[in-house]
Amino acid sequence: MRLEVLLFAEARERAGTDRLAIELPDEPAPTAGAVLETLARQPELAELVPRCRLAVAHRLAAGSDPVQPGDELALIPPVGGG
Amino acid sequence: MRLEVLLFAEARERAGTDRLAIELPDEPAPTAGAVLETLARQPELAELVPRCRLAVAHRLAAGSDPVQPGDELALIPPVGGG
Amino acid sequence: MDDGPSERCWVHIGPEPIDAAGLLARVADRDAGAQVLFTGTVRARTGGRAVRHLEYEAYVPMAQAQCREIAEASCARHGACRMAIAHRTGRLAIGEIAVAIAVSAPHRAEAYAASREAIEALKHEVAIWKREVFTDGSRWVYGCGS
Amino acid sequence: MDDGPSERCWVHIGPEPIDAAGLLARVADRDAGAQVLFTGTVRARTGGRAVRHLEYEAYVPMAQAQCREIAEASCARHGACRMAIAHRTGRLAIGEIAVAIAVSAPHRAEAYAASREAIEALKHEVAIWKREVFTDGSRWVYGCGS
Repeated sequence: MRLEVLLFAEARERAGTDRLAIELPDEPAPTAGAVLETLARQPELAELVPRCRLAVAHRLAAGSDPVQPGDELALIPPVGGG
Repeated sequence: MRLEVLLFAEARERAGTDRLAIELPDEPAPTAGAVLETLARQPELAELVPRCRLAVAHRLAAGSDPVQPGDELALIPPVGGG
Repeated sequence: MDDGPSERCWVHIGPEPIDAAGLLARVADRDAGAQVLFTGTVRARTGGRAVRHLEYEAYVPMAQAQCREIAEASCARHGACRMAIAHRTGRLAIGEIAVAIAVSAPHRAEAYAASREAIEALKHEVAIWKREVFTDGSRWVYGCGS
Repeated sequence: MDDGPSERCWVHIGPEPIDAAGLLARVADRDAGAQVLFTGTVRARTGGRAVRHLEYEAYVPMAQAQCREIAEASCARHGACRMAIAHRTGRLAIGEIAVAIAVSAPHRAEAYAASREAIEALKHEVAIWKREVFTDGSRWVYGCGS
């Protein structure tokens, strides 16, 4: 299946875009962890992704959480507001 | 010697005035403690003075601190600002 | 009664309404990354009784000197940049600000610590008295409150 | 992006300058005797380097939801009355307010505790990123800061 992932801050800068389309196999049912593994195979994100988490529908996901087309996915680098 | 003591809050209300004139012997040299003892002999203040302190020149005084004519003296009931 | 210009601390005790935003502006500092403003306001109820209003009385020159010492000591002990303290006197209605303390510091831990220390010292030590006026009587409030 | 009306908590994440006094007004409550306002501002120097400006980027709908959760949880845990949180995005000059948290509570201990908990959670968890821009380069700042 095709999924779109929003990118922010350092991830956005490294990738040179604020959203990436990725392809995952339909089986086994894709998870947040599988999305992160796929993103980590992008050369420009390889170094950063291990320090990131995935947000699904505005919430940080566990690696085993399921994702599906239509979910708003975002790669969340280490935060630093305030 | 004649000394004047400023009164505030409950002390002012009980005494019905915001300053009291008191007389102390010149010898031994009068102290903050002696001022408080004298004030405690005023019937309307007798109950309150044991819970008060004396301020001399805007500072809380120890009982043995000397006082002299011209010092600004004030009877300080328990405080409760804020 | 107002302090003159000061490097670090500013104090005001008087009957004028307290301008909390103005107090915050007084502690602006290029080296500060954190500001904490505390305001104490008149609650509608205390100890289960409906408050009509509060009355504050101060021994102004003494309270002024005490607040200045508290501000200087709190800044010095916690490495804060600037502190401003205002306490109102006279009759205050529900919701009005009785006391405000603004402090700036390089980092937030220092700003919170200095703010907390200053309000505790103010409530325990400064020559200011408070009377709660209810619909059916009044009383002087002693102790630090909370 | 703004919250709608709410009983207890209000959150705003966006590029507009933060009105600290307005935030304080949002937490007014007849049952509150204590308000604490925290503001985080841009320091002129960090780690010994002169800062030209800061840039904040937010994942707005997520940051908004996270701040609302933080505000609700901090109020509930400490018995606070109301909380308002604002975080600015975009380019900020020295001295400008990046984040502000206002809270009201019956008593001061609860107001300080809720305020401190909220700012710690915000800095550690919320989907907001900060870049420090120096005269000779820039960097993303990770970790909670201080």
